Amino acid sequence: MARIILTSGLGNQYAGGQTEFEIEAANVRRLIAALEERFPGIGPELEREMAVAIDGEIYQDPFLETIAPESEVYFLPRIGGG
Amino acid sequence: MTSENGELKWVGKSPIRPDGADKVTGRAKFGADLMLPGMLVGKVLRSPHAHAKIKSIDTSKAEALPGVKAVVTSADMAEMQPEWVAAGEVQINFLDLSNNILASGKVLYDGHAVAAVAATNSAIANAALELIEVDYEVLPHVIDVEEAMAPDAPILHDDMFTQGVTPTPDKPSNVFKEVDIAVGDVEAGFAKADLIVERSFKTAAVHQGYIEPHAAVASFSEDGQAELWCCTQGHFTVRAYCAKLLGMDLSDLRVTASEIGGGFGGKTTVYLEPVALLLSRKAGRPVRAVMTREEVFRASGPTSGASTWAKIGVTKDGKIVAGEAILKYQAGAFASSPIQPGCMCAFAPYDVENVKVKGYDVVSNRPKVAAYRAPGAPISEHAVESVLDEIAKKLGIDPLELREKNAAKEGTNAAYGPKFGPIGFADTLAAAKAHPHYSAPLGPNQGRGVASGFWFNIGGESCATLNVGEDGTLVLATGSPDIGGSRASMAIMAAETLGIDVADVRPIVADTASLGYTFLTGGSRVTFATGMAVIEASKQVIETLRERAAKIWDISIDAVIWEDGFAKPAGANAGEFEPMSLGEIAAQAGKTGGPISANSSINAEGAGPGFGTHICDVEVDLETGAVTVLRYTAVQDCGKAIHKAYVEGQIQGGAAQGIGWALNEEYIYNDEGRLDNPGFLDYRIPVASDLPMIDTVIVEVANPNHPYGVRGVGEVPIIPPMAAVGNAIDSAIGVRMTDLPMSPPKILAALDNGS
Amino acid sequence: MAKIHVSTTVNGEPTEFLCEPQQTLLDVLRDELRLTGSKEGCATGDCGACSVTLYGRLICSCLALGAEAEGHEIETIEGMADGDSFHPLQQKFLEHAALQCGICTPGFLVAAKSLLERNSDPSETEVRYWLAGNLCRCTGYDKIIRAVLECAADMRGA
Amino acid sequence: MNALTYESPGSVDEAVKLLAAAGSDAKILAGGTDLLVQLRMGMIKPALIVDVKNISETTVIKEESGGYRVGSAVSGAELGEHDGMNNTWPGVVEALELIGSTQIQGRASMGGNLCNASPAADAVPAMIPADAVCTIAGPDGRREARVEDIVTGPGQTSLKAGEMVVDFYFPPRPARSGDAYLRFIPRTEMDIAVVGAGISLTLDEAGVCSAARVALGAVAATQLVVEDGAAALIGSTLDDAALEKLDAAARAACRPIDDKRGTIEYRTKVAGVLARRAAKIAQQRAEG
Repeated sequence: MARIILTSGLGNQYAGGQTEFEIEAANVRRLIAALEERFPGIGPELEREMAVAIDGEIYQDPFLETIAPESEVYFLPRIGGG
Repeated sequence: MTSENGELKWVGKSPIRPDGADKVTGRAKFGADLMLPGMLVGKVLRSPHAHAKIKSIDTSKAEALPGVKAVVTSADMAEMQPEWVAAGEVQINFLDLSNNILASGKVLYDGHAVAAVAATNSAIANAALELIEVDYEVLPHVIDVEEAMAPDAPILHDDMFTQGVTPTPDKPSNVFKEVDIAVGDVEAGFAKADLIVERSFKTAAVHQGYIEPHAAVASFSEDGQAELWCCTQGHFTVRAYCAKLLGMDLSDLRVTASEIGGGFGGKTTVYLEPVALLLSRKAGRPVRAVMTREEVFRASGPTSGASTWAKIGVTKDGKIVAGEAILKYQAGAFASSPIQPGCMCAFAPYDVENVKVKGYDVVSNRPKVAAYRAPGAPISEHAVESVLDEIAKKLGIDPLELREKNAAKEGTNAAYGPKFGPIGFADTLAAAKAHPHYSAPLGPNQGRGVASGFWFNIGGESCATLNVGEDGTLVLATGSPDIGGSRASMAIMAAETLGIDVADVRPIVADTASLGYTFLTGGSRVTFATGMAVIEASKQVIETLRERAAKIWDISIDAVIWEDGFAKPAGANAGEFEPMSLGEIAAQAGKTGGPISANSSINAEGAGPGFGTHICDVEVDLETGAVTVLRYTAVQDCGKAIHKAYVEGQIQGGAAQGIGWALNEEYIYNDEGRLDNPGFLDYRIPVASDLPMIDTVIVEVANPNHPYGVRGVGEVPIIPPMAAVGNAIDSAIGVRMTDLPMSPPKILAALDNGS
Repeated sequence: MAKIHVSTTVNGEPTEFLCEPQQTLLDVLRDELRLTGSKEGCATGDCGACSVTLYGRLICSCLALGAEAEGHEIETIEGMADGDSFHPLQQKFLEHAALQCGICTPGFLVAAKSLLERNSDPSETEVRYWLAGNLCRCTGYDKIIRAVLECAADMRGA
Repeated sequence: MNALTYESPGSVDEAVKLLAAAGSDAKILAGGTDLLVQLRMGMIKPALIVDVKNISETTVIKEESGGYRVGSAVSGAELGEHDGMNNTWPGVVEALELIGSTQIQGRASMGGNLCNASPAADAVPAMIPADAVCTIAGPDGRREARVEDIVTGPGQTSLKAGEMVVDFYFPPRPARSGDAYLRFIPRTEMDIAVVGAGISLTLDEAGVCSAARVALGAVAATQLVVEDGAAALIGSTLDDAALEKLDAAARAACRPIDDKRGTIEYRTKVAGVLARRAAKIAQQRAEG
């Protein structure tokens, strides 16, 4: 089971304040689907606004990135720059 | 990829830029330099009010003026729905974007565009603007971020209900959203602290200050296809936004990026581009629209001004046990400021177990903010770096040592969550400490300050096409507008990869019809991401060259290696044939399968975070409050400098902008909510005589995700200066300045108050 | 609006143009003579991107009227290179990477040339003050100042 | 659209005729560094622009009775290259040279600086202590006036319709005299004065100040002549006590406004500081 960490804002809004979960998902697409199932409404927001960091590596347009069973996955706001 | 002995031939050198000759002779064509036959002059009517209802707009008199060919208002734009798209950290809502291009219903800031005209010359266009009658009902306005958050503040948007709070409020507010970042337990952390320092700060809204005003030339044809030339950091972004706002297909709009006279984030969105298109469509003639400097200041994005507060707890040996911050950022008249990265970056350089950051994204009657170098980060890191300086003083610890004790390293969980990979923060601290500047003596009323900075850097989508000419020279096309010499870096990476002379690679910026989608030039991504596309295309060309050589020699491709710009027979065939140069193979391309070219389309992930540490010496005139920056040194981990001189230049330029932010730059509004200093006379960016030489030290801790180790460069150097200058002033006069800019009147007042 | 007929010399070439009374020299250079190397950064004399010399004096062409050029000589960035060879300052700017975006570069070059014609051995401070009316937002001025100082040294040695 | 006319007369008489005929619709173009900005911003909409740079009287510097007569349209750059004026009235030269960039220096003139009548004009508070007198030509002939009597308020002068300033006369500098001008700006260049202070003084053989004139800029609607400041210096060797009195007198004279360039408090305080510092420089120059 991968360790999933949401921002506290998302946790408050969708997950009753909880921000950490153990979820099994092979890739980011499936992970978002699993989260949407648990917390309806969170999926589109994750897709629209969030990057993910899988084991420290940030992906700005995550979709098919694989998630290992022991991975640590953070959802983060997307970053741009000047 | 490298030559036999592993040495790099071009990477890290500073060859003369391929576009240089045109830039030093005046030949280079910037946004306002293009002229087309029959071209009209486009000009924009702007609101004189900070906040007003538009009761009516009557354009009939303007339309009747001889020489006027088109007048447009928001009614000419496609109808938009509130649709959010990710656009870096400052999100774009198409409805807001549309309303910012040409106001609909209300004007929300001084300078807000209301209507536009196209006429045969600029005098007629100006006269036409004066004939447009707009009936305004002036509304109360609010400029300051804290005042905008007050319960009785004038509300800009009746449909804005603060996001990020549960339950969603039922009363509209100027707070677009609240953001929270929390790691560990700050209360428990502070309980363990031997020393806690907290302080509030204010930073001014500052403009990117590029010297070239926005400019666009649009030409619509009768069949609905259009061409657009403009100075932009991202012509694919311009295409996307304009097509949406005009209801066009992407393929019907061809956007060419002209040379661009600076951007720094400010040219990542659209202002004039859709207006020029609308006018051209209506007039049936090409239209050129160019902003005046006043318009640039009044109506194009500055970055947020903010109110910030930081609180840090440390043990007596200097270990940070908790960090907390509250950040209130101006978004301008429409939602979305860089509050998210502001929150994420605040404590990012440090290994802190307990962090809590609260952010507010607040609208007020100011122009909508746009990205500016490391958006959001300089503001929040200024607060933290200033408080750290106070802590160092109170503990009697050297400020660089305090940072070393707490510096994030590979494997540290960043204050915004995930673990860092290989990073070079500690290396920048060590290099700063070892620099002769850090131990040089100081005179009376002089002081020295240090500060550090962090930025994520990004990758993203990029394309590159490499076409090999039959004479062996190459044209390298990318979709990344070149603001600071990136064509030189692209040519270097292609030449290095191919093992050929950099002068044989001619890099160009291709238009949107000639290359695949490429995300904009920003976020310090081009040398990293577009560079990866270039390297990828170069490798593909090498594969083709090996294949062609194999055909010519009639041996297997596996028996051909590519080395130092030559195909060489290898293995069993080694020495059997004379090595063939790229040119020799290219000359026979027609016979061996046709032209040699490659196209690479990637989404580059794995950008390497950047860190910098700056040292600043100042002298303060105790009688006038004037601050002179005596000496400045900027140390930065760049991963790998591809074009060394332009890397240094990026660092020097960023530092200079940060010094301007620290000392003199600010948006000044009068009581009516009008911008009082919309020009370079009173919006005071540093001039040559204000600055010393800016010494740079490039640290290279390779980013393992890039073939040459590149991290981004351009964002980080604007982050440390505000705190470095403030810390130096405190060191000189024993006064902590909390209100930016630290202009002479404020310093003199602070000296007099002894605060 | 009667146009004014002006006879002048631009970069050594006798040149005539028609302009409106309120048209600035910058507008004339760019729009009438199509010499777009001089840039408009502010139109108020605060940025120096439109620097040219008129009767041998360094000026902002946005703060002169086209009509004032009558009978005088104008030098612009387009006249700086000598045929197919760069002026030493142009060469030095390229070698020193003394430009990033390049919008301010023509103004800096014209201004620096004017300085070196008057003072062949300027100090760093003199260069910085002479060029204080030329704004650059990209470079922090460091490489520009170095390029000018080194060019002056080379030209003295030559 | 207004029909603007540009004229470039070759003599003062011609210029005066043109100005008189056009009345308040005419503007004089010397360096143009203020005029063209105002024109561009739409702050003024004149019908006639009279360029006075093709008139020899307004564009030359000549020695006269030991002093210098400087044409009203002489640029800062030209004045700065004039050895005689540099040696005699260095404070005046440095004041004009402080206006704007090198590019502005190529054009900006004392006549323009005076007649634009900005409270923050740099040249004016240096010309006043130098006892400069200007020649004014108008429909009724020529007259002379002291520089300090020209500016009557922001953007307003005592010049009558059709009048123009032809030149300025700077008298010979008395023995053991010196002048200086200092201003404060937030940057090192390219700003409008937040405060300006001009001082001219004469020392006797013992080094005691025997005469002094003190003027301030940017601290009131017009440039101020600070009589008390001069009195504080006269009879002293510019010791600390005298300088403190000068500082106090300068502060007391200030009637500034709060604006984007400075606060009342700041301007007042710095006026005293600059007066003191300018006095010291003038003293050094007087001592030779």
